[in-house]
Amino acid sequence: MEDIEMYKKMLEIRKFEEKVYDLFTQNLIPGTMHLYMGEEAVAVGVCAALTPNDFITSTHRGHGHCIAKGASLKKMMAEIFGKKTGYCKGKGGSMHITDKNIGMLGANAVVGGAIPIAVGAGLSCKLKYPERVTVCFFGDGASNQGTFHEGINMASVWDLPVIFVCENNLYAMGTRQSLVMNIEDISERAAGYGIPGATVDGNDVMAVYQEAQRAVTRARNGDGPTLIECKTYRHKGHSRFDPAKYRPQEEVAEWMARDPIESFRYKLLDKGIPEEFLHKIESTVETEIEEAVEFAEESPLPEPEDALKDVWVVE
Amino acid sequence: MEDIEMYKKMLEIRKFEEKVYDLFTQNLIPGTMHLYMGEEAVAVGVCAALTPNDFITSTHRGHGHCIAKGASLKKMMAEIFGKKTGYCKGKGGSMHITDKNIGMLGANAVVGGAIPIAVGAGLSCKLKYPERVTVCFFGDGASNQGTFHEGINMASVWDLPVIFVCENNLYAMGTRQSLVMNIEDISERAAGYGIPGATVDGNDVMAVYQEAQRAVTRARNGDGPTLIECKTYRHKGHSRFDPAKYRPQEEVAEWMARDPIESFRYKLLDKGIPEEFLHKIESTVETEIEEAVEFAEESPLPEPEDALKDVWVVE
Amino acid sequence: MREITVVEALNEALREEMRRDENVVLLGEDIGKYWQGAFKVTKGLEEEFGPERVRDTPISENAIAGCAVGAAMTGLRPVAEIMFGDLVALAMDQICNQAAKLRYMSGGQVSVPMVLRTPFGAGGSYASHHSQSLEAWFVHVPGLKVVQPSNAYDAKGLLKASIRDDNPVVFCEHKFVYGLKGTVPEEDYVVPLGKAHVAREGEDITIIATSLMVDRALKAAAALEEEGISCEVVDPRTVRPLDEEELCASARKTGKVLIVHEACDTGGISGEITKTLVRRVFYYLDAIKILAGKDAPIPFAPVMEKWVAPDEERIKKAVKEIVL
Amino acid sequence: MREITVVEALNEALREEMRRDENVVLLGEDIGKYWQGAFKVTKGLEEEFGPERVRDTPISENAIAGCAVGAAMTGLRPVAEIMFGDLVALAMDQICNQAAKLRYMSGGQVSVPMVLRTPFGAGGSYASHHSQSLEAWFVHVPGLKVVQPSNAYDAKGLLKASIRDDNPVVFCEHKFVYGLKGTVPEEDYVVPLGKAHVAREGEDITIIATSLMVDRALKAAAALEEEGISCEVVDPRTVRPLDEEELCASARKTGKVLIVHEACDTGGISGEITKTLVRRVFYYLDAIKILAGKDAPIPFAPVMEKWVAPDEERIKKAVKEIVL
Ligand SMILES: Cc1ncc(C[n+]2csc(CCOP(=O)(O)OP(=O)(O)O)c2C)c(N)n1
Ligand SMILES: Cc1ncc(C[n+]2csc(CCOP(=O)(O)OP(=O)(O)O)c2C)c(N)n1
Ligand SMILES: [Mg+2]
Ligand SMILES: [Mg+2]
Repeated sequence: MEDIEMYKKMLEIRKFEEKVYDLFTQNLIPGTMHLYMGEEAVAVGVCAALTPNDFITSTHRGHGHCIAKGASLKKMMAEIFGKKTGYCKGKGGSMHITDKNIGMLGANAVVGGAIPIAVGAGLSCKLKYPERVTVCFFGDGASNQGTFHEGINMASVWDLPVIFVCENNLYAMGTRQSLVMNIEDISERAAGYGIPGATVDGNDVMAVYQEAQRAVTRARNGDGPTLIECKTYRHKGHSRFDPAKYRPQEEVAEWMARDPIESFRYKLLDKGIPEEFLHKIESTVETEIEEAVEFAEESPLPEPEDALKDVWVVE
Repeated sequence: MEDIEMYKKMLEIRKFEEKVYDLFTQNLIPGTMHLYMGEEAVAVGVCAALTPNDFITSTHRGHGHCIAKGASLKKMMAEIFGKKTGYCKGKGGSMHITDKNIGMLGANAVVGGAIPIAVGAGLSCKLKYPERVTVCFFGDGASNQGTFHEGINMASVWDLPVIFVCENNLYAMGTRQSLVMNIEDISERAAGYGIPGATVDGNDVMAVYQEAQRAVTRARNGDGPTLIECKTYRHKGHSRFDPAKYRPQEEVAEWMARDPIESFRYKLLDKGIPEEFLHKIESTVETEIEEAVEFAEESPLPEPEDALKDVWVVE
Repeated sequence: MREITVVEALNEALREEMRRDENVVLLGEDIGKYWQGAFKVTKGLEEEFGPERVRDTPISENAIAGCAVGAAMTGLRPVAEIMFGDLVALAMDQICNQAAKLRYMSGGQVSVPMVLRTPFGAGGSYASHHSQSLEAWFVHVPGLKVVQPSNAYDAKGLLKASIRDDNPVVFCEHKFVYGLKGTVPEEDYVVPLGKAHVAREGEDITIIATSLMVDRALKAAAALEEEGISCEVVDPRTVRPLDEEELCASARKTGKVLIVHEACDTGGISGEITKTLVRRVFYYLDAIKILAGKDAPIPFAPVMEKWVAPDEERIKKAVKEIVL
Repeated sequence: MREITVVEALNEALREEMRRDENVVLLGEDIGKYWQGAFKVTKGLEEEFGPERVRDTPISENAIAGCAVGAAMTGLRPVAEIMFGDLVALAMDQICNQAAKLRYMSGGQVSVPMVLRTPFGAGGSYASHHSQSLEAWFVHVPGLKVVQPSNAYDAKGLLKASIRDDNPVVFCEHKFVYGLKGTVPEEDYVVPLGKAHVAREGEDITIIATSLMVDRALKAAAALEEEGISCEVVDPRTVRPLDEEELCASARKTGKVLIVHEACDTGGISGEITKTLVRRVFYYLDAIKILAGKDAPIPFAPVMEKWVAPDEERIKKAVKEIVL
């Protein structure tokens, strides 16, 4: 992926979520909402190292992963609105967006729940699609789940092409990392499974991209899984109206000053990309988001009885 | 504990199990049976560092832990026979022997199942009995369970006085360690939880004892948990009539030559303990075992309807 | 008497029991001072009792339950919270194989006085991983008690009884029962486990409803009264042990029964209740009807989500189908 | 026709499906060449298909199930083994929250064609952690199919049908059904999921029995025949979907029903079956009786263990209580 494309993807995530948040506070969107804002460099950096055929699994905070992997903003927005035209026909909502066609195996609202699923997708890669890899995104909180341990160990002993990407945003809801684990770098856990681990600045999209590329190359060469920890930070609260008062103001300020999109924008300008060009991208993105909202708003609601469809595969 | 006592305890385990195995092959004992023979130095070395008030949790292979912690051979034997006078009134059998009075919180037939339970007992120690510690025994196979990860992490962040003792006998049923994990020393996993880990010769009772003492001291001082891996080997198959053909003959021979009891006996003799003294211990143990069998044989069976008792605490 | 919400009632129960007995400790994800529990049930408790007794845990559901088991076996009386009921799926081994069976397997040597609290139920567009009602899983496990409060008075009294009970109790709170207000006395009281509550007396039909469905059944009953149909509404309160006497007495009295729960129909506790009635009062019954959640995971979109659970209208309709 | 055991029949089903479709892969603890499966169901399969398709796993039940889910979503057709049915408690999240719901939550985009095989049942003095029958947990989860074969012919045909089914299937094998012999054709066949089997025709009473209880019910029926009582024995074979038509037809014909399962009474599938009969044929029924496992964990000692499960004598007694 070109760096300009990465910039555009990060911006899509940011603008999409700003919009969604706005609609949400206006009560136009049901349920709850976990925003990815601030962590865009992780999803985009990692997915930049992937092909459309590669698989990813995601979390309750999945908008960024979807967009980075190439999901349609329209169908995402429609899903978040609970419309029939959404990715999941309104059945999944924000926490379950899935796009099988682009290898996005689903956001997943059980913390750590998708880790073994990613291992299984990795097994399919190994046995059926030797050119593909699977990326498994999960949080710092998820890394204390049994599934983390069982899943990574299994991928390790089977040399599966799975890249485990821990998005360490320092908190699980209101729980700071240091309250629930006695280590600083979650990548240290890789040694317990005999696989490489790396910690990277998760707000630096190029750093993430390079680390991901190394891991993807290993995986494609049959050398098994890698654990990459990306240190990052969420700009918003955990969900809905969480004001995130449990975070010290200086900490928030420090991380806000390291916005992954802004800093990458400076780099692009430094590199000589004309500002007008970036402006053009920015307004393209705005338009795409508006179109997505329009699509969602104009789309029909599901019928109540649709609730009974898609429970089983019916021959 | 005196070294002579350790010798006697190891011998009790060995002779108890030889007897049980004998009875089992004569079809006098129902169910299945996981023998601890060959691993005696682990249970005895660890329990030698404990007081009667300390807690332990155990596994499906629990005879050694029970005896080392001071359980009654009679009540154990009666339980294995399925008699009313057994520790569990015939409800538990070999895999669930419990003696609350000596802090033996139960053998447990879910592999890894007792790990979080030990963490809970450690929490009680911390809050109620600051002088006590909890030891959690489990196998190499169990260390791939989610409970291992979740439990040790929790004990670590709460600085609980729990000593995690991994009995690495190189196999989980027919599965060699290298087939299911990509590391050599399971103690390496300790680093992922920010706690000390150590690997020790599990066939050397004094080495185990010393390592356990260090860990127990740390725990009693409020310095939190330790993971101790004891490398050992089972003399028999996994269970029942398993001939254990999956193990290379040379490997078996090598380990049989390192019998923890025999080698400790040599050490005692070297130290100047008179052989007659050891003979006396040996015959005392034989008598105790015979008495246990007699007790079990003469004990009554439970009534069928006893099956409905002890399900709930009834006021 | 003062009116408080179910959340407040539960909070009071925890607070008072913690004051009464220093062995009562709480553990769960984000239950401490930073978040106060996902639904604020543990509000202010870390502040009062400190971090040793109100313990924020890692996200490790099976270890949370298992730690409670081990603590309960050794002298504490832990109340563990699983943040959403759907996630009990991760803790089934510790709840059902360990907590429920350790007393039995040890021949009665140990007891496991723990409570596992968890919010069940749909209604907030939380979708399929945060909305189920899974009480039926626990009802099938000997050694457990299973509680489902439907109002503030019961919530407080039942939680206190559960904490004082020497058995492991799965305490199922409904997210949309949390906000219901009711009168709750200031003084200490318990609601004994295993006793149903006749929430409304009536003659024509017995509605056996659980959890949030009690509220809906009462509303339906009030509306039906105006149409001349007299409904008795019985709330089992504990679904294990089930108060067979009370349920059968009411069924026998009216001869007609409607069972209402939010959990999926197939395999839900309506089966067990039906079986109980058939066993004990079969020949007194004219009709039994079941109105339960649709046989689907809980969907996200409100228009579908609302449709899968029984509501007042459907309850009224079902009653009329039986009575008229 | 040749007679083979249920274990052999299951082994053949796996072997033939693996030959037929290279996407079929097996995973589980000790299923490979070193141990061949705790009950030898996977005997010789690693030898024939190699370690890539017959995978010994670490002891990680939730990851075994979850790996199967992910593999099934992406083109394989995994058959995962959980070594003992009690240990499904560790894998409930992946089976019930993931496998069962992923199709639904994705709006039908994905399917999860996996089979989770596991041996249930008491009888070997394996005690409370290795003896339960937990099919009722899965019956309550929309999105799953649940199968319980009772004989060799069905075992083979149902396992093949399960592997070819595009839905997640929980395949419950009984440890003491494993050794039962029956005639099994050499040629390929499937037994469709969702179709009950009238294992014996009769007039006076319908015995609905599952798994090992079918064998006991048939023996009881044969003995009762001599006493002049004619029993129809119906084996649902799949408890979800339940063949309501067949069950109701038989119940309607005889007017008397005895439901027999080994799982604990309270919360067991007898409730769901009772509910189905009450819903559909209430007015045709003279009597429904349930004979299920006692409400206790499974004890170790044979004298108690034998007593907790329904046996031939108890079935006969129950039939007589209804019929005479
Ligand atoms: C198994 C499980 N436990 C608890 C929850 C409730 N919950 C949702 S998100 C969350 C925090 C997750 O933290 P982390 O993994 O760090 O991801 P982040 O939200 O920071 O991206 C919790 C506890 C859940 N959904 N699943
Ligand atoms: C959770 C669980 N999975 C599988 C089993 C079946 N099983 C009993 S013992 C055992 C092997 C355990 O190996 P390890 O932990 O190394 O202990 P060891 O038997 O070597 O002492 C297995 C797989 C079980 N009892 N529990
Ligand atoms: Mg986080
Ligand atoms: Mg081992």
